[in-house]
Amino acid sequence: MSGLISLMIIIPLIGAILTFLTRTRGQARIVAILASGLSLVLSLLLFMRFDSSIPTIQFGESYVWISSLGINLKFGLDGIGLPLVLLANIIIPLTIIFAWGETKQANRFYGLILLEQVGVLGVFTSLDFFVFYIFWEVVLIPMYFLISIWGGPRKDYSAIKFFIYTHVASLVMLLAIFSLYFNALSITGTPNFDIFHLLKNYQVMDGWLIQDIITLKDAIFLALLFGFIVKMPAVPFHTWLPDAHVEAPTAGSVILAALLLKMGGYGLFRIILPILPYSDSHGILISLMAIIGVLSILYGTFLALAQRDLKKMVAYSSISHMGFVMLGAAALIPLSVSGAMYQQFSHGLITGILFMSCGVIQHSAGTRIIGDLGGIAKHMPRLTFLMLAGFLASLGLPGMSGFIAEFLVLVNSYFTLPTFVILALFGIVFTAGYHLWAMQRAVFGTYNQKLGHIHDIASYEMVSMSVLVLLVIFFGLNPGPVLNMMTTNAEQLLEFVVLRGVIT
Amino acid sequence: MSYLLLLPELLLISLALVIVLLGLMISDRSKNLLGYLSAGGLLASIVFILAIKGEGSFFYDAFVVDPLSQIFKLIFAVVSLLAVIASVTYFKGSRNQDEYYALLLLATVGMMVVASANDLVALFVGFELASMATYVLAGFEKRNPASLEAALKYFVIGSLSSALMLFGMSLVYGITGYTSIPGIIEFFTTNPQAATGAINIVAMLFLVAGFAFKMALVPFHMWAPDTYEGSPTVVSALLAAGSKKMGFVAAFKVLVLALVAMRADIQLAFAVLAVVTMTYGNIVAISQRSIKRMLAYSSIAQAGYISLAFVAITPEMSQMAIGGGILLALGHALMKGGAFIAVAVVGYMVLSDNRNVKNTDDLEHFAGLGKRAPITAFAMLVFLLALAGIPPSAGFIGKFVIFYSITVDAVIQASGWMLFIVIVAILNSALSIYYYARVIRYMYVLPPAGERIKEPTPYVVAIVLALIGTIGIGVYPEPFIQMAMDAAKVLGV
Amino acid sequence: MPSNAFFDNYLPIAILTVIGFVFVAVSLFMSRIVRPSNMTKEKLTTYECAEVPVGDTRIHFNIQYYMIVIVFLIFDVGILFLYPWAVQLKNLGAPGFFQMVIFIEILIIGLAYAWRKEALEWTQ
Amino acid sequence: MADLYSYLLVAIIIFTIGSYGIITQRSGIKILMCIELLLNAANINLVAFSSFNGSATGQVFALFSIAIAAAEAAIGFAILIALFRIRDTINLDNINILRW
Amino acid sequence: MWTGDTMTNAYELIVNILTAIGVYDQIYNLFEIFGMAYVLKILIVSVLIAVLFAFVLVTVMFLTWMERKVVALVQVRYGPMVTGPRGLLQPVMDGIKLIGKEDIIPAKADRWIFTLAPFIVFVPALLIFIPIPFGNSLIISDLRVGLLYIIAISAVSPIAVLLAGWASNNKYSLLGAMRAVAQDISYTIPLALAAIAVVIFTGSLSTVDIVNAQGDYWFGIIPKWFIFLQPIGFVLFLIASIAELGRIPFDFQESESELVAGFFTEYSGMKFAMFFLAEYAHLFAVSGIVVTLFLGGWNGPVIPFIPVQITSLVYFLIKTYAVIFFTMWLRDTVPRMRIDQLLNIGWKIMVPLALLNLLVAGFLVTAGVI
Repeated sequence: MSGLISLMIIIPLIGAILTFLTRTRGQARIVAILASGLSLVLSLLLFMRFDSSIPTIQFGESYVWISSLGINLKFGLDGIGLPLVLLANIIIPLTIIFAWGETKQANRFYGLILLEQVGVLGVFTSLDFFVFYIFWEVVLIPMYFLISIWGGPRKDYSAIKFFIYTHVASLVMLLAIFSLYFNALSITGTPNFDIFHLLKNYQVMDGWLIQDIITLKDAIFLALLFGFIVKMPAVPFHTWLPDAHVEAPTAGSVILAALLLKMGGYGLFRIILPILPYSDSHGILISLMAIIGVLSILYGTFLALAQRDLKKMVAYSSISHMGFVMLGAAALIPLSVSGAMYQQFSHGLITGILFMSCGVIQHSAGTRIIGDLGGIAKHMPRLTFLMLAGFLASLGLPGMSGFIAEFLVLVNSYFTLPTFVILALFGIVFTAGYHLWAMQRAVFGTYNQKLGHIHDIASYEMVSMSVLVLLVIFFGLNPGPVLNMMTTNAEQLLEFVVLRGVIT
Repeated sequence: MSYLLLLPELLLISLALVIVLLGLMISDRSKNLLGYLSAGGLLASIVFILAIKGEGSFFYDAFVVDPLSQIFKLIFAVVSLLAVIASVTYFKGSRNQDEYYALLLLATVGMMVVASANDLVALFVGFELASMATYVLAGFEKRNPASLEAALKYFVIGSLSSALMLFGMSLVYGITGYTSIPGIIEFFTTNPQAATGAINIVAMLFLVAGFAFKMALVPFHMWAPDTYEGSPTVVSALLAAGSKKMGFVAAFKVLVLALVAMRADIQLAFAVLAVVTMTYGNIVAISQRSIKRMLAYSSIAQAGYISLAFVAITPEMSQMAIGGGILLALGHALMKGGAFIAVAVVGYMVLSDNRNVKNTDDLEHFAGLGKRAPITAFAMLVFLLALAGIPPSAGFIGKFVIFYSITVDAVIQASGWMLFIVIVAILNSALSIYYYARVIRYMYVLPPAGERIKEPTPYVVAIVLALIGTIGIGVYPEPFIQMAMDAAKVLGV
Repeated sequence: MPSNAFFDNYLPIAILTVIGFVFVAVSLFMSRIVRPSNMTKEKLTTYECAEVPVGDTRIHFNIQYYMIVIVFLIFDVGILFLYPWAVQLKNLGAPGFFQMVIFIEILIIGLAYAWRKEALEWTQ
Repeated sequence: MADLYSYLLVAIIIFTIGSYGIITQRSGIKILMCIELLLNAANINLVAFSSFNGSATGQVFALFSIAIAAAEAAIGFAILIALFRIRDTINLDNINILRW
Repeated sequence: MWTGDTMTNAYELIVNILTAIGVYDQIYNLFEIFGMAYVLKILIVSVLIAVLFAFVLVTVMFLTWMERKVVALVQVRYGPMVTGPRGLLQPVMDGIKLIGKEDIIPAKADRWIFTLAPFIVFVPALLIFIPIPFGNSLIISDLRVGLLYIIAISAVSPIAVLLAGWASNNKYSLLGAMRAVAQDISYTIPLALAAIAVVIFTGSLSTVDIVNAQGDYWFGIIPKWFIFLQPIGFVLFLIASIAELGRIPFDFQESESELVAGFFTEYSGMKFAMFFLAEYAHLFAVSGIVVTLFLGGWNGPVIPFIPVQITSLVYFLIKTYAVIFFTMWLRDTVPRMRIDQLLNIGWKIMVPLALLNLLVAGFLVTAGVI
């Protein structure tokens, strides 16, 4: 059944254009929800038809685009991409529902969200490096607008910082793509931008980038890795994230955290892992990745602990959670890798709840500073419930999806990276700490009278948050459908690891 | 060898003369017609360029028609078409429209002659025809001191550059005894020892200086910001988008082709020029409040990117690099042309608010443009993003190919300085987003300063054409890449 | 001393130039010896129709002078191209003639333009 | 007496004078004259080379460049006149409203 | 004995004559011994030039006398009669007077340029004579670009006029100079265009070739002068020449009644004399050129037993003086025009006419009619 994927991408695109053209808020949001909902339906269709027992690309589509450069519009899904596509298609409609009440330039707002969906879906489905790169870049523009138009007080600064920071990373990645492409071209003689084709030819690459300092392979690897970890983001390239999150509107934060960060992780699995064993100094590179992963976990945790702003805290918690993805990937054990993939999926859902909570609190109470809040549970019981669920999921309560992911990562990574795992465990403890402490200070306790009378969560907000909570619980109890396909692919990814003797 | 191939140029020349004559006869009020007439002529010549296939050489081989010339002719004709369409509104009611359009067409023809020149004489004549017409165009608002000042600066530096170029050409002629480019090549291939003389370096320096003035490479750029800012906006569009490319095609022809024997020297010289140019352009652009000036500096930066093509003329990547240069030139013509026309719309809008505003292109007038002039604002958004190299746009494709070739060159040669250039180019590319985004912020984030206006139809047509081109090349670049590569093949380094 | 026709032909010019300058110089010098020199302030003032000179001499000129100069420049250079053509016309045949017809027609259009734009009018 | 280098020397001297003038002079007219000097230096080169190479191309080139120089001068004058009319100066130091 | 062959120029003529006499080889050997053969050449050329120079000076003097006589003739009076037979020595007296005159340089004048101007006006006036064929073989130097040379050299005089006018620091001088220049350059165009029409027929810029081309006869009677082929060209050239000279009816550079004396108002003494000399030298040269281009030059019926050099010189002088007489006659009978009329005629009638004439001539030659 080919054509489904491109249809799934085109529908939000058309929806976005239509949304831009609508005149009233009502029309805009209806068109937006319809488009994104249709896309969700298609992805569910894909999900159901997906055969999770085989690791190969399914639903492949290919259209000639720029034949002289060997660029094709090539789409396809496997166990790495499909869960994220699903995630994207879940998050976007829920975000739209959450932002049902948006009044400021509503048509543009919804349109940009749909464009974001187009970009993200494109990244997760395209199998041509050029196309991948284009979608990768396209994602930036709507997000720039989301932040700079609907953002907070320092929106200009953070929007441009976000844009430039990630753009530089993309360009560095582009250089690596150039080298991969040229390498494949000089070996096979035919131009082709197919991701797998390029990655396969990476294996037979040779030469120095700078004589006796860094080989070409390592340089390419590092350039690609740089492109992805900035997006993820991993310490020390994370500084754009807190700014962007804090200033972005809630919907923007949700999309940013739940989807944009996942693009980095996706790149890790799609591109970094297949070439990792073939790089010239894979030992060092693996350690590097593991260090980055653990550093992100710990650094994110400690900074989260120190934050006074609830949203900033959530943002730093994202960094720490994405550290698990890195760690799991670096461990190179099938189950740790699939755990990392699952962490991506699960974190997408959970972080949605967290940012939505922050948004609701900001909206109702007028502040997100933890010290200024307090005791809002009395006035906002429904929010409190949903928020608590989200926080518990985030700190890894068993029964929630986050637990499964982190558990898989930690347990399996221990085989290859024991030291790092032990360090990461500290992070886990503190994660629980800051989540609960923040909850306790902000939501429970005595009511801060300065806040005045505050309303509870609105119905549309509640709908989207509840759905997310339900999904978190569902995937916590029943990870099978998603996890299976991930494991299939992870196993296939790691077949060669032993062959190459990367890990013993 | 069909003389039909000369049709585009002949058509435009005769049209220019006809417009001069018509302008003498018809009343001032009906002179608006001349704009439509020249637009029609340019459209026809575009059709001819695309439709009449074939190659040929004319006038004792001084003038060749080949893929290289055709793609640049296309660029020039398209840019002029945009400028003409926009001018219909910009110069509406002006008494001197006949001269304006005639000069504009002559400038186009001059650029086309440069594109087709196969002989230094023809090259020089075409160069000067275009230059002189644009000197006058730049100072066309003769009651406006800024316009005249722009013209004067442009004239002084432009004619200085012509003089340098002529001197360089005279030296080349002295060394080789030929003025025809194939003759020069033949001389250098049959006398390799002649290629090493110090006089060659001098000759080349003069030529590079001459061309670099037109291309606005640092340090030969001084005229560009002043001229672009002071000139009538539609003329700035022509200058930035058209006549700058003329410098590039001349440089492609002469430097790459004729002085092939001294390639290594060119490479390093252009590497330095390119890096300095793009960095300077981008950094200075940040501090500009006049949009025209900002676009001028951005144009300087873009010239830096394009001249990376000269850096990558190694045997492996030359075709790719030059193809990329041509592609970026094509893209830049559309984006920059469109952007300047968008600025013209803003100028129109500002003046219709208040007739006495002096700096109609100030950044503050862009506030809330998304509300006031949605089509213009959206187009400007696309142009700016394209200039920044965001896909899918013409700017991206061009940059993609150029960066590709230079990266690969750096990799193949494992050459440190080339790698450095790549990194500088990337940082520049990111830096440029900063000032483009500022305009975007003004247009879409800040509140509007006035009511929504009705954008004049000719402007909209021009902008939409440029928009379609910019996005079209980005979305379906295949034929353009083919054209550019065919063109680069002509140079056959 | 290169002995070719070129230098033979232009030698007289050089000699005549020298002689001409010498002649003028000598005659000026001669007169200096002979003539009286009795300068007064009045003699040294410029003549202005029997009036005391008024104002500055370096006045602004009518723009028409410049117009004429510019038009002249263009035509003069146009003529530059006509001379080689005229010499070779018999060898060039019909194509040469018609190419130059185009050239001359452009000149005529230019003249018509200047005429119509009143660049040739002395009084405006 | 008159070998190629003499001509080239003259050309270079003229060229140097022209360049010097362009750098030091501030009057528009003088700069215009200096530019003409540069062009004429190139013309001398062309004609000298033409004579010594035994090909007429250089002379033809010089002819074209003379014509172009004339047109350029005409345009330069026109711009200067127009500027003088509204600014009352052609001193390049005073013509500076376009600045960043 | 020398037989009267045609030589390329006067130098060859002299050499030929000397050879015929039988002294040249001895003289040449004499110089050869000292290795200075070229000095001989320079010597001979210098002698020739001296002859030319003397001829020009005498002619100029004669012309000033003639001018007065012609004016007198027209006005039915005698003119100068006192000095010499029929006042023939009047120019000499003039010269003596001018030498003795005070040479005033106005206080505010630019002294250097003021002094330079007479040089620059006088020398080119002499230089024009170089390629003028006074007769068969009687030419100083037959330049291949003779006609172009003449036009180029005569274009120097406006510069001198401008220098003179500007340096004087007198409003009338400056105005006169500006007018003179405007007029000069305006009429250079039709002048040069009319000359081109002749070149089309001859295919050569050499004055000797041009004269030779007019040597034949139609039907054995009508001389093949270009005046018959180019009547319009002739008229244009003549009018333009007179305008270039600044003679009445085109004497705006002086216009005594308006601008006192034009650009040389402030000049006196020998400097004034130089302008004066240059003007008349120019008059003669221009007339000679008119004769060369349109009136068959030195061509005329061959008279047996007299060397062709002598007859041709006579023919040339006769024709030239006829033209000069015509200009003087014109001066006395036609009123001065207004300057706008002058420019109108120049640009709006003569230039288009000259261009058309050129096209017609080109067409005739291309079509092979002539």
